[in-house]
Amino acid sequence: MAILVDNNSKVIVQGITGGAGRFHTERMLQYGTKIVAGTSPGKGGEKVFDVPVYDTVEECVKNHQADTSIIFLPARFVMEACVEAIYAGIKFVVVIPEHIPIFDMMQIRKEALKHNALVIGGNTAGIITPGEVNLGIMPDIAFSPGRVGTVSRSGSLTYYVADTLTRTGYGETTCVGLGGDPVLGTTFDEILWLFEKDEKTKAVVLVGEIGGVYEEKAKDTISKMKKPVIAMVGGLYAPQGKRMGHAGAIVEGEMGTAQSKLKALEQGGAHIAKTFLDIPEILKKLGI
Amino acid sequence: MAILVDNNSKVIVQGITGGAGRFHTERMLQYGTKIVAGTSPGKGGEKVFDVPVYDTVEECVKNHQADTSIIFLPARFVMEACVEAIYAGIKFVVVIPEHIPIFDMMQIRKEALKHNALVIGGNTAGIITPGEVNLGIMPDIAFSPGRVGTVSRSGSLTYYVADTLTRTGYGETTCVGLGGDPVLGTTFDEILWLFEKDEKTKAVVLVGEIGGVYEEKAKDTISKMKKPVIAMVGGLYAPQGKRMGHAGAIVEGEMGTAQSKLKALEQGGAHIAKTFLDIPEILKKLGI
Amino acid sequence: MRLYEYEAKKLFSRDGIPVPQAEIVKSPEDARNFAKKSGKPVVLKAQVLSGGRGKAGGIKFALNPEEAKEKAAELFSLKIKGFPVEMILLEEKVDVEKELYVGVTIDRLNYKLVIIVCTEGGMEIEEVARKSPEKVKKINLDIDEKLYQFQAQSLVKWLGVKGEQIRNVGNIISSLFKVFKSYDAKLVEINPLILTRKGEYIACDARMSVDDDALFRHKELSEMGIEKRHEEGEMTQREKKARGWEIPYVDLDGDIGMFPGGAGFGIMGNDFIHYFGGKPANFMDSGGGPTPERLAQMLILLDENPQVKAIFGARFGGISRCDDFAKGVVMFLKEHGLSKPMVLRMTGNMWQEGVRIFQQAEKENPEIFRNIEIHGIETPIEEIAKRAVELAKKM
Amino acid sequence: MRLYEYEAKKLFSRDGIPVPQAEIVKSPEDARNFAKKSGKPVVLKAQVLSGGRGKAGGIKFALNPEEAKEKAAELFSLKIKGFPVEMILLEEKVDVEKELYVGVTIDRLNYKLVIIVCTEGGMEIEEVARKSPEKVKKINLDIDEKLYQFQAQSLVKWLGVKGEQIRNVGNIISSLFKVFKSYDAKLVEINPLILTRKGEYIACDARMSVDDDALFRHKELSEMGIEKRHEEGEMTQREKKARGWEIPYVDLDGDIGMFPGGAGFGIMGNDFIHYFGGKPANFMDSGGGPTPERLAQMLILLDENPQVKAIFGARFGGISRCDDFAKGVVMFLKEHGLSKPMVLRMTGNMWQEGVRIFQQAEKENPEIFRNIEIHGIETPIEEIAKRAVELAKKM
Repeated sequence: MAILVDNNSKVIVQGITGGAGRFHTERMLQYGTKIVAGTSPGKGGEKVFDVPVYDTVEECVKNHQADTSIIFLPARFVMEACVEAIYAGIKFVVVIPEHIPIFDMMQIRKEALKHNALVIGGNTAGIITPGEVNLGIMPDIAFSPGRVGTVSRSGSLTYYVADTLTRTGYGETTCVGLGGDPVLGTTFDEILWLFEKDEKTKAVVLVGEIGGVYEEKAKDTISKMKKPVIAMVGGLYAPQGKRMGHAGAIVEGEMGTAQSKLKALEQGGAHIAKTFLDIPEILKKLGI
Repeated sequence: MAILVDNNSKVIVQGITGGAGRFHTERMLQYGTKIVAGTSPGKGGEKVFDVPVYDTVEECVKNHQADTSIIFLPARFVMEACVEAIYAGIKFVVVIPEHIPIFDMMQIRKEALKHNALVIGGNTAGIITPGEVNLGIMPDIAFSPGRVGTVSRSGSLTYYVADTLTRTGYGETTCVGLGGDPVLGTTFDEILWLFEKDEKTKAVVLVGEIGGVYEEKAKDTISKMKKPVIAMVGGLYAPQGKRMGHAGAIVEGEMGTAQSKLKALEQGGAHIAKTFLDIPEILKKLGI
Repeated sequence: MRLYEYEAKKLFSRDGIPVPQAEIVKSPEDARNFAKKSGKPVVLKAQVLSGGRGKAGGIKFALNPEEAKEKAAELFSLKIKGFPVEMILLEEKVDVEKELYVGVTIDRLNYKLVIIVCTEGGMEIEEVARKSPEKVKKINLDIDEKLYQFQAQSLVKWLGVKGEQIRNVGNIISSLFKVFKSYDAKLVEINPLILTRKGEYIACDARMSVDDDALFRHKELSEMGIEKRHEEGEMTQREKKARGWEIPYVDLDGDIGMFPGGAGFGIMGNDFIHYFGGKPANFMDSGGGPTPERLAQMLILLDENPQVKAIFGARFGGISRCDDFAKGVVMFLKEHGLSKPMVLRMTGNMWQEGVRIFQQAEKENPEIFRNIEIHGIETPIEEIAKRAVELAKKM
Repeated sequence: MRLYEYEAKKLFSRDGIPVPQAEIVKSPEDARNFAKKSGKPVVLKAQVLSGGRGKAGGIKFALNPEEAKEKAAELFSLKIKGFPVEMILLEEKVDVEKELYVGVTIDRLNYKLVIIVCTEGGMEIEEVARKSPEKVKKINLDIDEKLYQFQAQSLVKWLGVKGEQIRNVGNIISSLFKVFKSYDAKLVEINPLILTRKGEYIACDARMSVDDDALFRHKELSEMGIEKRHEEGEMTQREKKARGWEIPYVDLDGDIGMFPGGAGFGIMGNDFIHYFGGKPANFMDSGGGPTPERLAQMLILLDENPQVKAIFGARFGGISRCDDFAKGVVMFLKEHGLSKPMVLRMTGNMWQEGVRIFQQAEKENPEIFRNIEIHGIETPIEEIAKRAVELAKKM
């Protein structure tokens, strides 16, 4: 068991003929990810590592029953690509590129909700269900199949958490990178809730960091969960970041500081880890 | 019983301080229509025939539990006024002005559907439930309480039908003017269905005319109705009107001619009247 | 309200749709100059608002400047559906590899905007759509919905466009949709959208209608000289006179003058006259709430028409009041008299006042009411129509 | 990315928002001329991108041209958060009857656009909102939702604006929302929106931030000279050098040089150093997939910093590959050598290749690896951080 992706996922790569698309397609295939097709408008008919290339997502879905997509395209093309996937019936999209315009991300979010799809990113390292599917740019070495789910905004922090869980024998069910952009396709809540419902996941590690508001938003979800959540937040010693003017302060209040995030997560009932090494300690105490 | 409006309707007049608004407010009040308030931005606090004026519809709803609105404003202000009413919770809006831009009507239709409201017009003579409420510009003299519902795109044809029903003793439950503009807030279907569900209405007279597509659309509804529908269509001898280019012809096909309308209505099961005087004859034959 | 082809192309081109090299000319000499400057074969297209331009001989080709001048002169002497040709659009001739169709319009039935493409362009697209619906594909959008590029491109791919051109033609569709939305259009069409032998796509004809009722918010159109305009063919003297008074009026070939109230009844009344064996001499609409002056003008049009043998009048006072109606009729009678019999029915808002005005006027000038029968709500309108047919036959 | 006040006002004004008579001046003499031409008392506002301009003395008033010149000279000699004042916005002084606040921003939590008004303008609006939330009202809209005029007007009415001005101020809000949407803004604010003694409303200050990531689709901004720009205060020499190399870098006051991989870990690593009793000398981010050249530059910045006593390096190869990482480090070591001890952890994508590159280089030049400890996945990153703190303390 896993969340969002497993070895039944039929994956397409949008932008498969580009440099990054090609490079990571090979890596993901090597991991065992079932990449059934790729898209590149105008290049339909070509092949990349034996994966057939189409002009449109619609054709990938029609010919290969694709249900999952990963996007390797310049930021300015991501909104179109993502909505194309959603309209074609893809239910899960991973947006690797960073610097997606905020309005575009909001449009994506709206279409995703409307069509009951889920988009992670932009600026995510992707998602991995160890031993089954690696969808993104995460290094295989950090991960091993196991019983803890992880969710983080940062790719590098995802690696360090998995590295720790792997080294201490817990392993991971699925590791989800939400992405580092200011407005994200999916927030902690939705992923936490999927982990809550996933049989194999015994606990969830949430890694947050200074800036943004999504950690604070997770508070209520955590308080409703039965499974333990271990939370770690980076940036306690970082100088205060910039705010989005007065209006931003009115809308977001005191949210965004590491303190505010830690406080919210703790109030929600999360167990706080200061370092990665605290995580297995806490898991042990929880009897997991 | 009646449809859409009766003597419990709490009506507001949007544009009550204008010439037409003022004139018809007086007429409607004289008929017994419960006009609880009016709007005119910037003139809140004034009174028109003892009816209190507000700046916004919101205030009318808050202070007078208004549920119905009639609009007497220049065409260019209608979309805003109509959506304002819908957002404020008004469930039935009568749009008297003509020449509402088509895009505006489509926006109104969308908001109305979304908020479960009904808008008739633009370019309608209004709606009347004889003996209870006259909402619009229809002449009282044509109408009397009774047992036949009428729905028409044309004001003058509504009068002649009612005149005939009144003279022959049938009288009317409610007479609805859909309006003469090319794109309307409400089509025949919705009104027919309301009549079908209205206890007091024993039969419905539908009057159509050359141009547009709404008569053809009514076919399926008529075929599903248990109550008899008597249909009359004007324009059999009118020279063929203009079409909206090739694309219009693709979308609307052969619709729009009096022949096409009569055919569709007859196929739906309507009884066809050639003149107004045919209507009471048909009613008599139907045993109504 | 339809735009001239050259106006539509200007708007299309502003939003990035490729159109042929072109110029509007108003004289044969200018046509020659354009052809000379261009150095290529040219197309001459009469700029008229009515349809059927091709069939009327409104499009010509010329291989050289002299021929261009000649053909232009021919066009300038042409009338298309009664309109003289005053402007010609000269364009460089395009080598045609393939012709497609792209259009955007409104689906009133479903309250949607519709983008339509067809694999066969350059012809009567509605015929193609009827006979071979599989050659047509549509996308429906809500009024405030976006057209995504991928949606446009999926239409383009369906059309069979290949490779790099998918994006370009997708952009043409997106631009066309943008034009449609920007100007409150009812219709925009590129027919044909040409694939040239060089492999480029170019809009060879352009059709565009905008919503008259939304013109108030498009100053940019009036700045281009696009104002409310008339699309009808050559008008009769009477129709021109009516237009001068802003009265919607059309001459027909019967003998009963129609003096109706209300657009809806105007249409139905015409049917009634036919039902009862008569033929109307005209269509007319008073507009909502006409003034006495306008009503008098309407009667002048009928009285002066030698075809008219009798007049059928009807007024059901709604937004138009019966008192104003009576005032208008009396004003006309006093100033002009009426040379033909007229039967009227008047009821509705302010009918008592209307009756009073007629009675007063008749008391003062009984002679001007000699030929006139006035009825009220007690007489069915059908009886009035029959009476009018009768009166006309008697004459 | 923040715009200068005068740029924001230009955009606001284009969309119909009233702003004071104004001019940008670059010399005291020009300030005098503006005041002379205007003949009225003027306000002088330093144009800087950082906040706290008022507190820093960046706003001055002048009653006459000579005073304007004087005050301008004062402003031009000022530095605000390290930035010299190079432009002054001169405006005619407005007589204030009342100050309001109007703003539009993004609610990331709920994925909404938010229009905010407040009955008290001209001050720190977030303070007002915190202490007196009843003075603030908001409307939330979806990204592709319309702002209806009646919605804007209902906010205006709520603000207490009366009569004819309801429509005008409603239009100001609609225009502000349009500006927000047109330029992919993250924030637009009018604070204060002034009601003048004459009864007119005018935008006296303007604040606007746009989404850097959407600049590519706003040629109209770059045509106004609005390009990606820096908002930070005065930079250290090293920060300037880093900026030249396009490396995000900030000097801190500790002694451990941070050579991290990944933005997330950059932040967390800083906390770790603190947890273990050390203090970082800097923040740094490599960006996604740095080249060996960039990695070498990052090390140059740390090596040349006399504050740095030891270097803490971490690379978890994801989109950044370990082989490139190793190449960059070796390139630096060969060309510059390293004057400080460094402890590194390297694992992730292509780690085997990375290890091989280090081994090969050490075999060829063992002396350059003298001060360097390289660990792999077997050592927890916390141990590396502790070791870095230890090394720094030893120095």
